[in-house]
Amino acid sequence: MDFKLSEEQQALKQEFEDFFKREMENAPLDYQNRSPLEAMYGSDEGWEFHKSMKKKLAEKGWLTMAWPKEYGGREAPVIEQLIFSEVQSYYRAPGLDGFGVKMFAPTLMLYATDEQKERLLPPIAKGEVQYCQGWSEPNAGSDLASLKTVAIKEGDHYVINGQKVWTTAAHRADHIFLLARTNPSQKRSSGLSVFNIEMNTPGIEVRPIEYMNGVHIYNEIYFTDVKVPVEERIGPENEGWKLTRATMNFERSGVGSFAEARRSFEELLKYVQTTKRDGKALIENQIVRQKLAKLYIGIETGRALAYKTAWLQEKGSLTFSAAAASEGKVFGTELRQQVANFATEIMGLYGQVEHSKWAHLNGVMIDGYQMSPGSNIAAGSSEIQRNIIAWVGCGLPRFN
Amino acid sequence: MDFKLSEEQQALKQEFEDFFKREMENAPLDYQNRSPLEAMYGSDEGWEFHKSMKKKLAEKGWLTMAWPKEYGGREAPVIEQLIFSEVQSYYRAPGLDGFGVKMFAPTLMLYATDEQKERLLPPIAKGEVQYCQGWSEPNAGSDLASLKTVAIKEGDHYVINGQKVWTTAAHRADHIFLLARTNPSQKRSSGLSVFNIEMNTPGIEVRPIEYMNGVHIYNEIYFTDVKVPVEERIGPENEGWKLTRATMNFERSGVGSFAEARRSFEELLKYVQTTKRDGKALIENQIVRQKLAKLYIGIETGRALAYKTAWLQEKGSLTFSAAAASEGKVFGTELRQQVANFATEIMGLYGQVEHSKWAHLNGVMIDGYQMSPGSNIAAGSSEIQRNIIAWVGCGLPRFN
Amino acid sequence: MNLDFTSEQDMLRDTVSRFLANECPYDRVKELEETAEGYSPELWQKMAELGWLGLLFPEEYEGYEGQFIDMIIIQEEIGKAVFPNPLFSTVIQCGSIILEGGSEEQKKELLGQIAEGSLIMALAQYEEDGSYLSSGIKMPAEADGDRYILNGTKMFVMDANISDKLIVAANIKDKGLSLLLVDAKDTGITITKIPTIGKDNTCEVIFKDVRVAKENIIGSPGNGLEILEKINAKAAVAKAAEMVGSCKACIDITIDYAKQREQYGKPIGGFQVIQHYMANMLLAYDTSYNYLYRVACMVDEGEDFTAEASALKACLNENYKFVSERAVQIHGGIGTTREGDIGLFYRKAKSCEYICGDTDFHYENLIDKILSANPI
Amino acid sequence: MNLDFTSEQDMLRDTVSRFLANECPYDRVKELEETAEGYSPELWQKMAELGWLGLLFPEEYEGYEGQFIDMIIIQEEIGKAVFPNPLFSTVIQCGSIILEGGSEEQKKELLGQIAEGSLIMALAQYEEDGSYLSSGIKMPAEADGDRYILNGTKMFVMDANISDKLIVAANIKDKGLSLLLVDAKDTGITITKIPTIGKDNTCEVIFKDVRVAKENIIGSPGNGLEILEKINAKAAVAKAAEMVGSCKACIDITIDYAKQREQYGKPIGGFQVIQHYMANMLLAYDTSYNYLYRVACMVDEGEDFTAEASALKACLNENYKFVSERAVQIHGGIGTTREGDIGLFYRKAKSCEYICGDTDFHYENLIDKILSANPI
Repeated sequence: MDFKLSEEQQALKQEFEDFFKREMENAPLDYQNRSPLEAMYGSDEGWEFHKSMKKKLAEKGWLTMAWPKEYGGREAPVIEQLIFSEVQSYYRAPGLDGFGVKMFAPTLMLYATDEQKERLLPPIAKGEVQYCQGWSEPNAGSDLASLKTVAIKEGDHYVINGQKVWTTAAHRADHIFLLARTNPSQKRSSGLSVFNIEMNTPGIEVRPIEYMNGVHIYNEIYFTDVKVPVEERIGPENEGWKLTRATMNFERSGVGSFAEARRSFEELLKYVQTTKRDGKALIENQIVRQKLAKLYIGIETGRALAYKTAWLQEKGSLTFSAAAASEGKVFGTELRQQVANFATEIMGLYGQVEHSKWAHLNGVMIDGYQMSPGSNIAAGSSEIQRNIIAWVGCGLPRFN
Repeated sequence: MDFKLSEEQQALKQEFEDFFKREMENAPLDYQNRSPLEAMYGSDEGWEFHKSMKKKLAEKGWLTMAWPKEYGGREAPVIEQLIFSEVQSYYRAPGLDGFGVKMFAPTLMLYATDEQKERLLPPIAKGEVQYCQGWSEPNAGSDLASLKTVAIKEGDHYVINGQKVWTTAAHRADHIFLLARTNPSQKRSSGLSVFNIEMNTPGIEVRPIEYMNGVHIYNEIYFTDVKVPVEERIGPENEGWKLTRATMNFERSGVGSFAEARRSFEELLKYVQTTKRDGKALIENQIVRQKLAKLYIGIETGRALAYKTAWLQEKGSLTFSAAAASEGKVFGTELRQQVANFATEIMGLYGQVEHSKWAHLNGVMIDGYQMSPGSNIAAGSSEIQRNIIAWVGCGLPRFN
Repeated sequence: MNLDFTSEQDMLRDTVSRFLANECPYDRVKELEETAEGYSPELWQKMAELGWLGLLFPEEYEGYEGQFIDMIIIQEEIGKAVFPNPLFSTVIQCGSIILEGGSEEQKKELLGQIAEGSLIMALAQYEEDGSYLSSGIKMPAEADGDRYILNGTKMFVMDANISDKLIVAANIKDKGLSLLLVDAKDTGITITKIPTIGKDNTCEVIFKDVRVAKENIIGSPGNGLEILEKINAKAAVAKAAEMVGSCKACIDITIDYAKQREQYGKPIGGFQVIQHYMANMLLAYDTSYNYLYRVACMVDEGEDFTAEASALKACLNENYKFVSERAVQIHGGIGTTREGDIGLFYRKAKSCEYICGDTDFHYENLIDKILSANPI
Repeated sequence: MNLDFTSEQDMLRDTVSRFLANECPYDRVKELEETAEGYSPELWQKMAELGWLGLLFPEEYEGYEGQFIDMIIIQEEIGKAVFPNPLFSTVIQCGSIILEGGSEEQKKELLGQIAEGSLIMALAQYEEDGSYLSSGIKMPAEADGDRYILNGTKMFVMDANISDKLIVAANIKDKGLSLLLVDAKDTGITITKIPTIGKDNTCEVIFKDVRVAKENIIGSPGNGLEILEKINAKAAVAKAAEMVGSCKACIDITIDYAKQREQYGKPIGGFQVIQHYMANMLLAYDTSYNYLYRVACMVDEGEDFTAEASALKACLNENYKFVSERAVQIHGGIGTTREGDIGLFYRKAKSCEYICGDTDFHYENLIDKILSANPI
């Protein structure tokens, strides 16, 4: 057993490091005082930067490194993807449309017609389009299968009516991949289908949801008699649920959380070394020291788990990695919450200050304090993740 | 609003203080290095002291202060009972057989025949007998209503077969009040009856359960063809479940936990003021200081809740006090667990030492460390208490 | 012992509660947050008319000689409504300082104006290094004839932007810490709002050659330390009351939501994990609430409550954050939005943490007080 | 990168696991706890025969030149079995010290005896004030001709009661901290077991005019500090491995129990609150386990692992307590008894916390190491 990167991996890591370090020097300010998610989708400047980065990543072949060779990828091993994620997250760098590259593309590869693949995959690979994911609804959050948006076939098209919510980046996206009920007489996971829809189709209305800190990431989408050609249905009619399970060997270790937390830890460390209160450097305060120690331990143990998850995933051990992906998610988001909590406590009165000339560390910690509840809820709440860990990881019986 | 004791209450409190302080000076060593529960039932010396204290409390009328006047009590207000509990717990003093005085006696007063009352209540009031409570069974813990011990009527007696478990003090008790199934064809809370049984009745076998620290508090009880005269059945046949709900206006604020914790806090405070490590008094360590601050806050806020609970109970506000009793229980036992955790951490290497010449604070903290899981489980686990708080206190729907 | 409120107190709570529910529902709170003033002058006038601003003052200064506990009731209700208003700065901090240490003239002149709602005040104590300690107050008040001259920066001054007068803590050579009454509109003063998570009136106040007449010292030179420590402890209790009220609102709102929101065919409040979250929230609240009134009674009864004030504020710092964070988690997505009301509490919990001392400050202070009460 | 074990390592784990399952089930552990020796000489011999005691030593000293990671695997399995034995004291602490700093003669003489199971040793470092710091070692070794004389008390010496030899940390004037080899049966030495929650061989060792020949210094006078710090870090990793194994056993035992124990007509493992407890326990374990091997690899690869050793031990101190405490809670009554196996882990978790440094010690040490690696 050893944790050493091979020479090739080391070189690759260095290439990622050099690239992101250099590129992020020109990033708009938003990338220093907010999370990448907010910076990418929340401001026009950040969005433009994301788009330009997307092109650059596409040119390097990094967007699609994990894709199968037949679709222009290079089937990069999970560990290489892990290294990429780790470096990108550490630099808080944008440029990856995960909805297109990691979520919709695998669905297309598995279920789309040749025509659809030829039409839809290249723009994703080239970083030319932005996708959003039309799943959650007002009454279908954790319980996705209870969704109500309908797509009724009428001749050569479907007519879509309903509402989606919590749609990240819908206001920036060119396309949405939508899950809707094509057979309203069927319940829950039966009778659903997946569609690829251009966001400028008539009848689609996007309304912003303002996050608690005022940033615009999430949206509601209203569909009113939206006509979608039959050719935009992906996979068989009424079999959409299984498409939501489509996945590829993308790393899903959650390593990004730990890399982001490590970056914050390093900033916080420098801060407590250089900031004095009551005549003493903050690092001399034993409470501060213990908080840092706890964060360090969380970061390093989480990272060790992420590496193991990627390793086993590479080797095809899917049972472990299914529970481990949930573990990485919940441990990672709660760790980032702890970083934000501890940092804003350590900063004392300055802990509350948002980005401004008075802010310490650009206000990124109080931004994290506001973003962290969202992270504990989005993409499967911590409650759902713990249920999965208990069911899959511990083999306990499902209730209900 | 004011928290001041009246002059009478103040005098009463002083009387309790003087009594317990004086009496506890002669208490066996066990009362200094173990919890009162262990000292009372776990050693012969402790048991004898408990019995002698019981007599003294009876003589003072304090055993039955809350009883109705018709049964020789003086219907002491809940606040006076609270003061008594607080002082007694602070001094870790024995002398109260709660099973007899607080649990079985009210059942008798409500449901027993005159003959039974005359026969059974006076010995309890005089502190002459010890009771134990025969409820839990191996497969009926949190789910008491699933109990299986049967009492089958045969002429002028019942024949009892079955097993009870976790019976505190069964090896010391003269009597047990038993819940058994008199109608085996009925399920759960139907078909149960309550019996008063002498522990020396043939067919009763008490087997000790050794607690993790080796102390003998709990027991298993096996009933094999135990004959009990019909006159020992309390209340109507098959209506026993409602007898388990019998209660009186005893204070149930859990104030004892907070008083015990306060005593431990004071000992710990003195300890950290007078103990040096690495040339510094422990109290100079900021981590130690924060732990003490957290304990103080837990103790004082818990105590404030207990006082309010008693106040509202006195005024007949039973809905609040039902949830509040659960709150006091779970908060109190988890606080004592925190005291034990923090204390044994603060003591460093000495934290692990049990009572001996090397032990600090007589080893009472590591004893508490071992007793606290038991407290979180016995008399309604913390999980059950939180369910009740959610159902009664928050009005959330019961699951199942 | 009597743990019931008087019927007047019940009525007061009722009045405040109804007033705020009618006049400042959560949507209005969010609107006010976005304004430069951060409060409603109109509602401030109404509060004056209702007698709340003069509640604590003696009759001779246009007050009602209310108990401290009455103000605690108001603060609790304000906390339930997360109602933005300068009562805390003006009445609880500055009014109390004047009442405690001011000259007869100062009391006469200022308390009446506060009571009638025509004077808003702010307390400028903290400085740029963010210390909560009185030793952290470095700003000098330099004697210059019959005046003092103030130069320097005060930070985190709540409501300075809407104040008519400031009370400034500064050091007079050979005398020590002193409290000076300063006209907020002085040309040497620059006031700027600092953007915070609480979206409140936290301000930076820069003093440049600000001249203060010697008679504008509160009480006498050098008595600032004693007054500040006493009033800061009292203010901590009042701020804790607001936080207790906020916890209660979080719980009530979340119970309603958990009963009504369904997933997997049942209310989410029927899931055991949510139930245990809520049980822990209620526990945090019930312990806090009852301790609050224990401490408030000590204030009214004239006991030394400085240890308890620190215990209470530290407790609420942690409990309000805990309760509001869990409330957001139970709400899910809507909890994280500006539209959802619960996010208000999550943000305010964080800003309340810093007002009148953060948790570490109060832990340390509490232990100091315990140690001096329990010498070896 | 290769995160798989070698097939030899898999085999080793398998052997240890089966050996302990057969030879020392939990009932036997409880019996051993009650004996004065606290271990089984017979099993110790078998461990020697299986080659575990010499595993880490070079071939020339009767060893197998195993990797540190092999010992970690053994420790992990020992942790699963909570198997009481002096491998930690004799091999991991004392054997490593001799290997690290001993003279050729000492290595030749002692390592072979350790490997063959005929020599049990204990490390006497801590003293009466319970300090973990090397500065807390006050005992002098007074030079007296060609000998040193030891007087004083060593505390919390694990396995002293069954040891043939002790390694004693003491100060030689003008030289500093030194490690001395002492015959445990010396008439000037009094060894007494201290009753602890772990029911282990924690001992007090009193030295009265104990004479030690100068050649019985490990290495040379004054090199004790360097050796101790290095070996203590390594021992902390090995102790953490034991604790990781214990966490795993707690989880496995508790999952089995939660699936089988029914209340209200369903397995208690079907209740969401129990499921979330278990999810948190598994999280604590999986993060700890994977970090353990990350750190163990650093040891084998010769990297500086002192910061990581502290991070790991602090982590396991907390996680083992957390996991075992929740395991008892899920078990209910039976979990609190001597009969139930899970109580063993609850008690051992507490004693493991103190061995090789408690949490606060390691937090402080970790931060010191981080700071020296990251100067401003």
